[in-house]
Amino acid sequence: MTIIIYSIIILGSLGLIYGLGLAIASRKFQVEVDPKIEKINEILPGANCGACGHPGCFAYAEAIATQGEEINKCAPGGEKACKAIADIMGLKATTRERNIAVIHCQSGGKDNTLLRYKYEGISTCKAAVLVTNGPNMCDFGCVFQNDCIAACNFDAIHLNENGMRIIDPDKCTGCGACVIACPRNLIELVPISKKVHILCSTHDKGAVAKRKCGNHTACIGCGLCVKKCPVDAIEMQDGLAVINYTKCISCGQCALVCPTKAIVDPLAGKRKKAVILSDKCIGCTICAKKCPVDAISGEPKKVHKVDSEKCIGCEICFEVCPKNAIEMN
Amino acid sequence: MEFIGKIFALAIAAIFVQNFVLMRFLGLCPYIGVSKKLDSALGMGMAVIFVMTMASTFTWLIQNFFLVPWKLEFLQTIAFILTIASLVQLVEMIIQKTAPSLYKALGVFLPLITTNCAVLGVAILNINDQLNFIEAIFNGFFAGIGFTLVLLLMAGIRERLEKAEIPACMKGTPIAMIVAGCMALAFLGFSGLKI
Amino acid sequence: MRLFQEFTKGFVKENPVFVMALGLCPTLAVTSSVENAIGMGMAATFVLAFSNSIISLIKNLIPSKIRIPAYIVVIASFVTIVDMVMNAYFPEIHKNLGLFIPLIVVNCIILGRAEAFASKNNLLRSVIDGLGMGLGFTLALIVIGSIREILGAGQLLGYNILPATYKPVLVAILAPGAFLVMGILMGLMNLKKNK
Amino acid sequence: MKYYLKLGFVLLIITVIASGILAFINSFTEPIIKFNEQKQKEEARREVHPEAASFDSIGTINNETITVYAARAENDSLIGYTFLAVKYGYSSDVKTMVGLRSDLSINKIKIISQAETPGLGANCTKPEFQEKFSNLKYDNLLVDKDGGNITSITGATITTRTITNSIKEAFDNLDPVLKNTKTEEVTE
Repeated sequence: MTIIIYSIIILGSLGLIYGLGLAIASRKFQVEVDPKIEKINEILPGANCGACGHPGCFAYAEAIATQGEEINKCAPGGEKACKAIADIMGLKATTRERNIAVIHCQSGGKDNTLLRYKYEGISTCKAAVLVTNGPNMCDFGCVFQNDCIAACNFDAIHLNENGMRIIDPDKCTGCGACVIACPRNLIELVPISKKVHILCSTHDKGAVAKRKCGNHTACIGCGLCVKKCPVDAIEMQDGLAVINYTKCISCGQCALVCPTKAIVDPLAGKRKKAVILSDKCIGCTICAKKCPVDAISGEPKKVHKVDSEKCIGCEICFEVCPKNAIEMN
Repeated sequence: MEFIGKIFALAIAAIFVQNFVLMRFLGLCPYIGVSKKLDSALGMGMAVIFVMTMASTFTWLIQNFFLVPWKLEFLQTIAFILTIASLVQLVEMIIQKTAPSLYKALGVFLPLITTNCAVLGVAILNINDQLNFIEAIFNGFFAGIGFTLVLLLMAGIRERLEKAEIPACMKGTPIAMIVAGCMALAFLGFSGLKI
Repeated sequence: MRLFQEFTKGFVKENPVFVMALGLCPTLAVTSSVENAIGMGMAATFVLAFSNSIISLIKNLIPSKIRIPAYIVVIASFVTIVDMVMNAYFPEIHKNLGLFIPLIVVNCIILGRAEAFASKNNLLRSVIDGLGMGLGFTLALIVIGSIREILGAGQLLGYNILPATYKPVLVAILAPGAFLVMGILMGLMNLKKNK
Repeated sequence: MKYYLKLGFVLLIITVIASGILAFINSFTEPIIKFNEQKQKEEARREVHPEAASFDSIGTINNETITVYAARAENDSLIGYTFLAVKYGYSSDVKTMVGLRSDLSINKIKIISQAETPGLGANCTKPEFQEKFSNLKYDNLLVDKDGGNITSITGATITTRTITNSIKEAFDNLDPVLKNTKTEEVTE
C-alpha cells in the first residue's frame, strides 16, 4: 500500500514541478511576438518559395505586420491569402492578377534543336551552359537539361513526348523559382490573361538566327510586329522583339504578321467580333475612344456601330462599356 | 588515469561500436527526416547533443534520488519522458528569448526532439548499464556526437544523391534507407573493437 | 461505411511505416523475428487504441501550453502497464523486445496520431483510427519480420522451413539487413503506387 | 497567478491519476515478476546440477559480483557448487551458469543470456559446445588458440575465450569461499 502512496507523491510532485516550471517559464520568457505575425504566418501556405522576395513565409509575415509590406505579394497564396491578410491588417485587398511562367523558346525538344555536339556531361542546364556555351547551335536557345523542372516545387512543368517543357497554367503559382533556375533567362512571369507571346530570345542577326534555330521560328528582328501592334506594346531590344505586357491587349495582330511564326497566338482565329446591342447602347462614346483600331463609329448620344472587318476581337470595348451593351460573338 | 580510460572507452563505444543510429536503431525518424540538407542536419545535430547531455544528467538524478530510494523503478519510463518533454519545451522557450538568431536556426528541430527515440534511449541505457553520474553525462554527450556524426555523413551523401540517376520509385526515403544500410555495414566493422 | 474506411486506411493507403515512414526505430530493431514483431505490434496497438481514446476525452481540459507533457503522461502510463503485464506474463518476448517497449512512448506514430488525430476527433473515430494504425503497424512489422527471419535464419516463427542446405544470410538479421530490407520494401510500395 | 496554478494543477492531477493506476497494477505484477526471475535462476542451477535438491548461497567472490551456491542432495550431502559467471563478450554480456563437482571439476555449464552475433557467437548456447567444458579441471581451461584444448566456435573465438575466462576468473578466487564450506563439512 505504501508503494502506491509513495508513487503518487513522487510522480505527483514531479508533475507539479514541471507544470509550474513551464507556466513560470512561459510567462518569464514571454517573447512579445506580435500576434498579428503569428496569424498571418498561419494563413501563408508555408512553401517558403520566396516569390514575395522575403526569405520564407515567417519573414514575409513579419514584414507585413511591422514594415507594412504589400499584402498581395504571396503568389502561391493568391487572392485567398491576400484577402485573409487584409482582414487581419484591416487594409483594402488590392487584388493582383495571377502570374504564370512562359518559356520564350520554341526549340529544345528532341527533333527541333540543331546541336553542335552530343552533350553527355552533368545533366543540369547550369553545367551544360558552361561547356562552350551549351550544346545547341543557337547561343540563346534552351539547353533542355530541365533545371526548370527540378526547381519547380509545384510540379507545374512537364515534358511532352517531344521533350519540350510544357507549363501547366493551373499548377503554376508564379513563384519564380524556374525564372532563377534557367541559366539562359528564357522564362518570364506573365499575367495569366495575356495569351500572345514572342517565343524566341535570340539577339542574332535575322539570317543567322533562322539558320541556327532547329525550329526555324527565330525572331529575325524585322520589326513588322512593332509597326502592326495597335497599342505599340512591342519594342525592339537589340534585334529581338519584346512585348510590354502592361500595354499588350492580346489582340494577336502581331502574330498574324510575323514572317517566321516566332510569335505564337493560341487564340488565333478563335477571337469573336464585338457587336453593339442597339437597345442598351446610350451613345456614351467610351468604346469608340478605347477601341485601338477605331472599329467603332457613331455620334455621341446615338447608337454606335462596330465595323466587323476592322474589329480585332481584343474585347477592350466589351470590358469598358458601362451598360455592357456590347457582346462578343 | 583510469577514469580517463573509462571515458575514452565510453566515447568509442557510443560513437563507433554501439552507434545509436546504425547499431541500436535509435533516433531513426529524425535521421531520415532531417538529413536532406547539410545545414539543417548540423542544426539538428547540435540540438540533439545539447538535449541528450541535459537529459542524461536530469534523468540520472531523478532515477537515483527519487525512484530507487522508494523502490519505484516501474515509474522510470513515465518520469523520464515527462522530464525530457518538459526539458525540451523549457529549452525551446529559453533559446527563443535569449538567442533569437540561434532559435531561427535551431528552433524548428526542438519539438522534433521530444519524439526522438535516441534521447529516451540514452537515458534508459545509462541506468541499465549502471553508469555513475559523470559517466552518464559523458555517455549522453558522446551518444549525441555519434548521432550527429552519422547524421552529417548521411546529409552529405543524400545531397549528392539529388544529382544521381535513381529510379523514380526509389527516390526519397527508400534510397536513404539503402544508404543507411551500407553505412551500417561499414559501422559493423567497428563492432569487434574493444578498449 | 465511413468508420470502416477509417479503420482500413491505416493498413495500406496510410500505412504508418511504409507510407508515412513513422515509427522506424522499433520497426527495424524488433523485426529480426516474427514472434517479436507480433509482440511489439500488439503492444503498440494496445497503447495506441487506449491512449487515443483517453486523449480524445480529455483534449479540451488541457491548456495548450502543456499539451505535449500531458499527452505524454497518458501514453507513458499505458506503455508502463504494457511493460509490466508483458514482463509478468510473457517473460521471453519481453526479454527479446527489451529496451524497445519503453520506447513505444516516443514512437512517432503514437504521439503523431495523438497530436494529429485524437486531439481533433471524437472518442469513437479516434479509437477506430488508433486500432487501424496499430494493426497497420503490426502488419508492416510482420511483413518485414518474416522476410528477415526467412532470409536470415531460414525459419518462420521458429520452425525451419528452408532445407538444411540453405546457408542463412546472416546480415538480414543484423542491423544493415534491416535497413536494406526496409529500403527495398518502400521502393516496391512506391512502384505500386506510381503505376 | 491563477494561470500558474491552473497549469501546475492540471499536470498534477494527470500525473497523480496515472501514478495511482500504475502503482495499483504494479502491486499485482511485481510479485509475479520476482517469482519468474527466481524460478528462472533456480531452473538454471538445476540444469547444471540435475541431481541436486536444494541450493544455498555460501558466500560471494570477485567483490560481491558472483554469489556461490552449494548444491546439496536430499540428505544434505555436498554434491558440488554452482555460480553465475558474467563477462562482456564480442558485443554483449555473456552470463554462464557453471556447475562444479565437489572435486572442483566442471560438471556442466549453461549459457543463460547473451546477444552475440547471431549465427556465430550465438552458437555458444548449443549443447555440443557447452559439453566441451564438462569434467575439465581448472588448469586445462584454455582455448585452442591459446594452446588449450577447448576448440572455439567457428568465427567466434572472442566469445569462446570470454566464456572460458569468465569461468577461470571465478575459479581463481573460489578458494576462500570453499574454505569455510570445507571447515563446515569437517565440523559436521
